[in-house]
Amino acid sequence: MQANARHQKHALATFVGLLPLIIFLALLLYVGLNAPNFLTFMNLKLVLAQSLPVVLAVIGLSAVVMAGGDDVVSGGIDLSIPATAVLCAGIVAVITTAGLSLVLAAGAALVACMLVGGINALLVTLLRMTPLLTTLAMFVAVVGINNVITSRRRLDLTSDAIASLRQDFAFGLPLGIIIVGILVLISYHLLHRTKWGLNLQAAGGSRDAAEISGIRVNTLVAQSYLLAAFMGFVTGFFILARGNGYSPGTEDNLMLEMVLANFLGAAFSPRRVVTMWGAVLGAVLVAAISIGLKTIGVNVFWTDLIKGALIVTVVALSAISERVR
Amino acid sequence: MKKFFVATSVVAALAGSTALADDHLSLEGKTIGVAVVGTQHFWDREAFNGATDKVEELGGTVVAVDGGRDNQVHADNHDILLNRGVDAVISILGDGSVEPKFEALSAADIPVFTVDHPSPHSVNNTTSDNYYMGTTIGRYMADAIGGKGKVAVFNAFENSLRICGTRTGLWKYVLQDYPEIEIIQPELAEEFANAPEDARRQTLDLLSQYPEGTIDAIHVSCWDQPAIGVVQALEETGRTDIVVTALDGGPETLEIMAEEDSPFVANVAQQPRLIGATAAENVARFFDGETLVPQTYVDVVPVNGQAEAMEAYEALGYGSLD
Amino acid sequence: MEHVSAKGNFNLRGIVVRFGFLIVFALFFAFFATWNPVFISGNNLLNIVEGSAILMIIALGMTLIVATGGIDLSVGIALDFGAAFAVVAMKTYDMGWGSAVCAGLIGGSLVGLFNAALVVGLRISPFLATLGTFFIGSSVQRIFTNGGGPISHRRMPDGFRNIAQGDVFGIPSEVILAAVLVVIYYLVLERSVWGRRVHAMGMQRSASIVAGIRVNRILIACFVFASITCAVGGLISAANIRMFTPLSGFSYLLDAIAAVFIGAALHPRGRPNVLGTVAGVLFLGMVTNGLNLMGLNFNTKDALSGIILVSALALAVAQRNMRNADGD
Amino acid sequence: MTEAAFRLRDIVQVFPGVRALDGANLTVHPGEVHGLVGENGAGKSTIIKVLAGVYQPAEGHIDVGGTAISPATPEKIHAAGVRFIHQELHLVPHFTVTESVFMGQELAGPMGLATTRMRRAAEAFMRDQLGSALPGNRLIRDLSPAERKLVQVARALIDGEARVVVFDEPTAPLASEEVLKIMKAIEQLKSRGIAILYVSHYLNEITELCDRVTVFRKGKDVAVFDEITADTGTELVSAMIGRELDAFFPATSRQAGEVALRLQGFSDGQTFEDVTLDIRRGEIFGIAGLIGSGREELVDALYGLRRRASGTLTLDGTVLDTQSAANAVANGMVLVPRDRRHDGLVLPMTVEENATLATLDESSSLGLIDRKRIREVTQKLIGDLDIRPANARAVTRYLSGGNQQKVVLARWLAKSAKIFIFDEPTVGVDVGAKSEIYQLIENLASEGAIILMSSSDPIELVGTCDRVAVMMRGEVRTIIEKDALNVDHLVAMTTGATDMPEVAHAG
Repeated sequence: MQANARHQKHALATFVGLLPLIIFLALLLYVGLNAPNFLTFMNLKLVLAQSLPVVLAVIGLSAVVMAGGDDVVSGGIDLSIPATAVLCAGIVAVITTAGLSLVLAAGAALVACMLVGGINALLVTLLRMTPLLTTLAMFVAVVGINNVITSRRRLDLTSDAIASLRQDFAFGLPLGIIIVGILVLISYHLLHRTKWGLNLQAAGGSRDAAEISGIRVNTLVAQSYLLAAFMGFVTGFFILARGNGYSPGTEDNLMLEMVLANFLGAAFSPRRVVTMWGAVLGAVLVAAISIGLKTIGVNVFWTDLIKGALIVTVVALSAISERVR
Repeated sequence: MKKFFVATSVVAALAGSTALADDHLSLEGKTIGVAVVGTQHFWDREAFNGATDKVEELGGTVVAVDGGRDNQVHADNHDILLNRGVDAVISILGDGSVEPKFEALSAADIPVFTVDHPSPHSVNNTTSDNYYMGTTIGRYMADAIGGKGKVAVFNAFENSLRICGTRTGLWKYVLQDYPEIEIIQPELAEEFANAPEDARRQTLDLLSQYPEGTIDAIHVSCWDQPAIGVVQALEETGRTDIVVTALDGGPETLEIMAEEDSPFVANVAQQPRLIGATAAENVARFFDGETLVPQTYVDVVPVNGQAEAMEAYEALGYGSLD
Repeated sequence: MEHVSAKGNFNLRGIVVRFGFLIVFALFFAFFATWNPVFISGNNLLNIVEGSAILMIIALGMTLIVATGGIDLSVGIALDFGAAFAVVAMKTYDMGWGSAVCAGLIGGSLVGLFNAALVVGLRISPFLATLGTFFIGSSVQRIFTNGGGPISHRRMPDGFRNIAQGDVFGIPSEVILAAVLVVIYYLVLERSVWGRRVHAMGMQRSASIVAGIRVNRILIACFVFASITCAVGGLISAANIRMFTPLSGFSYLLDAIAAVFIGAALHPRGRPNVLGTVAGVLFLGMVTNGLNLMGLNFNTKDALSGIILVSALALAVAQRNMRNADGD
Repeated sequence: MTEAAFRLRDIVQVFPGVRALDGANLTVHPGEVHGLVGENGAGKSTIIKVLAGVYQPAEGHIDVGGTAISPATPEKIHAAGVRFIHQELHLVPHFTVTESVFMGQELAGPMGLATTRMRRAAEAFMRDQLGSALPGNRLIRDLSPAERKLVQVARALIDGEARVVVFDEPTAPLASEEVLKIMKAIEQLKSRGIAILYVSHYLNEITELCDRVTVFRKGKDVAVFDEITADTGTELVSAMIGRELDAFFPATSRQAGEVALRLQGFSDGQTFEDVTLDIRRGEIFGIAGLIGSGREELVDALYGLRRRASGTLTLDGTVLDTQSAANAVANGMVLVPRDRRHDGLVLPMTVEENATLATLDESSSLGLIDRKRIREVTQKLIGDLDIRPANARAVTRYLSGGNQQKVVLARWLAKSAKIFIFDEPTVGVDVGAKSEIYQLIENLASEGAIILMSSSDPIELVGTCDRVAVMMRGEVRTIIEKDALNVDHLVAMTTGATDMPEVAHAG
């Protein structure tokens, strides 16, 4: 009898737990029925295309959060990913604009980005600095350095290879979406289906438990920052492709969207923890909703309000389902 | 004074002509996408409101998207308009990011009308005469400091925004005629967020470095929100040896210029609302079968000194100052 | 544990451990002063302090929230609301400056109440709750100002202008306001019964509950108190430039967080604390001003200030680690 | 016996200023359960860490299975088949049973993790080796403490390589019937020839479970008992504290007064129902009950930590508001919680800050803390309770369990409360401090306080209480009066069995 009651409670918790997703989907459905051309393949493509930079960034971010724990203030977080991304975009744009080869540009950007990741990793693991603070400061520093490199210029894209990320490639999908799709699958496998990924999650879930189990927590945490920096590097190319070149000032928005997607993703996951797939889903759904709102012609001044209300609702429901459990 | 009458009559004439044009122009049954890069800035917002109001006035439906001051988001928004299926797009500001989007829109036979953003893919670009603005403010400033002295300039967007490049470049071009005017290096940075307060702090730091008599003018080269902070810093420190010049002529800055003994001596006011409205009318003209010139210039109103500021404030419909 | 650290004689490590951050502070100070003697002019030092006043106030509010174990991403919104309510009260409703100040403070407190409702009522984590408040608050400002236009009020009453522009014996009123708030915050957070409870709650909530502390009440009070403090910053900002600029508060957020955490790193036990925050704010203010006076290109300046921020933080934390290792 | 499973000889471990181990020996044979007892600070945890390879001792020899290991690193020790079950339930709350069992030793297949294989193996191990049928996909946070402990055990043993298993206080967070599960699991391991080192403060468990016992005192092994019977308990205690144990529990001539505190119809609608109790002034009133009996929940509800559905609480006839912990404290009721590190102390705070947390108002003027007065109050409390180190500014995180508990007590003594609730007051507390804490409780009762003691330790209840209410399945089954109070009877009543096998007595 007691088991039965426990079971019922469990079912209720599961239902409340699904509410965030249900609300999102209901909102999408509403938008879909009211916005012309919303429920079309073209629009799906559009949603995916527009969410690419956030999806990439959030893969890195979710890895860091999984390795460091999801307490925002004391756990793992990497706010410097957007800065790394624009750093890559800036370096590649400057070098290719100067007429040098894309390979050289990519190489230089990769070195720079991994250097950022390496510094993050060092400060967090060796000096035991709070990740929030470390990466926030790194964000400021890297954006500053990037502004020196680019002189805050708008730089038009000169590389066809990067532009081809936008072009349709196969199945009517652009190359970029396909590449990111593959990257998502690989990272899903890496983060959720390998020993390394499970150990990463263990490190963030309980540092003590992980250490006792012989898991090298510091190494994993450091690796997560390097992974994040690498994802920032990849994001850089997609920023270039998306904007047809380098435009100064894209980092702030990317940071907000990335953090939003990441923690919304936690509300979607049944265990209520940050997961890579949840974060990616969060990124895509947020893109879908904001495109939907724009398509039905919601007053532009209201969109942030709707977004804010959505976060609050979803996160509150997630908290409530935790309590029901 | 005389020049100002010319300017106001231009405004009046333009207003008159649009009134006339309204008779046969219509966007009935048309859905017009309006994409704006951001709405925090007076100019952007006025142009946006001018365009949307005019589209609705002409019977059209507006689908509006806002880039939140992020050029990439702004560019992406054009995709949404494309997918939504609008009949025409008015795109306000933006940088090179939007070009491929314009191309895609054109390929889908959706005409693009730009505001303050010249593009090979747009049917028409409605804009202020930025060349005229740059040269005029250069002359006014040079006059105000007697053709010689040191000038500090707020300039962060020269490289990133075409219109800012035009305005700043021509201001510098004019100053070449005044060999005794020296531009203080390094140049200062404008910021979009919290612009007046940020400029105020930077000016205070600048003033402690350049004591009385060693600096003659501060110019804000692309717009005028930072100038509010500059004037504030001058008032706080009691410095009366410095004049301020800027561009755009929004109501707040005109109000400051209109004050007694204001250090803010020259500006060139634009008519962003009229620019937006004109762009919308151009859309209607296009559907009416008219052939449009690539660039429609909407007149600017040079404002030199306190008296002209007061008149401009009223003429541009911002109310009255007494 | 005296037997550990008592090596007796002069050693570098010991000096770094005790004075590391102060030494860096002093080195920077000397460097800026050498580069440009204007830096140490009384006028310029006053500039630094005055220029840091608003950040100081925001950072105080942030210190309080961080002490409760949370973080507040909506400090900027509270600042904006403070400025907006005050300016609108004077401009649209023709209120006197005293009433306008009250209106501003009430405006700011709305933000805190909303945060408190989310954090205490709905039990959302402070980070996400205040992120939500940030989005909603931004949107509200844009709706209210029809897109984000500033509300200018050039002819505001002198009384209100004096909040920022007045002075007492030559000390600008905004500096005095900030100093008064520093003293109040110090007494409240570091010396009062209430502050001790805030710290306890921030460090271990469940133990604080068992100890009979009314944590929800304290949390609500903290959010409201912090947002009212930020609204004071808004009043100063509005009085300074005689207008309300929507969304202007956001620019203080990152610096405020940095200042609080520099301050926490300076504390022997890593607690967020008022004096540490003051040191952090002054350090940031000094660096900004010093770099401005060095005559660098603005892009270089931004990059350098970022690098200095990272290094300073790393140093402060390293200092704390070494101190802890020594079992102080 | 053949070759020893492991042997530590003449180990010396020096920390700055302290010789934590001073020539200590410890030998454990295959197939035996070997007890290790000693007061806190006797060197038990240090020698375990030496065995684990965490500390490198200054002198001494370590050999495992007859092979000398030098230097001993955690990797080598692990490779030699030594496993540790740590006291804390170090598990990731949102991991599944399978993930936790295989944490750090995941099985990989050609396509990443061998999820199914791991799940089957984990479930089989839990069922066959530990006697607990847990679904592999259940989340850790949904398990009971004993189930979590078993998961921890499974993690240590799943690779089948274990030769030696060290259990460090495995039953500390568990209720007594849950303890049986762990003991059963240990018996199974022993039958497979695995050597087990069992470290515990619970002497009844030691005497019941262990074949041999080593006693540590002051960094040395002072005695090894080769024959263990239920009566060995007293000798163990004497060896531990180095003197005869004449009065482990305080003697008393105290007479309870009138009924003062009355619980009527308490129920939370879920875990306990219609609890009615009358408690006298100057009485130590015990509450016994297994996990799930509603005992812990009753305590929480009484103190306002848990919502109650119905019930009234009256003190001397007037209603006492304890709907929130803050109200309870304000009305003179205080709680010494079972989870001291989590609920009792603000660990990063100092002794002074913790001890005065509830009485700040009394040492302040105009809301500001009077630091001098606070210091005086703290120094007095430190002296009265003999808190060590006697440093008001010591951070409580680094104190021993007993001293931590004394700090919690100090806070409430300073508050001069009328009603004290002790929930598992001596969990994780060493024998010496235990006795002191009992004496403190006794003193409070003599001074006329009302005392409720909720405990899963029957010996403790019998040793200290005047009356004990036994809870079972959410109800008070019986109240045992002083003259009928003995361990056998209490255990029988608590577990609901009248034919309970005899449980060892300690002291």
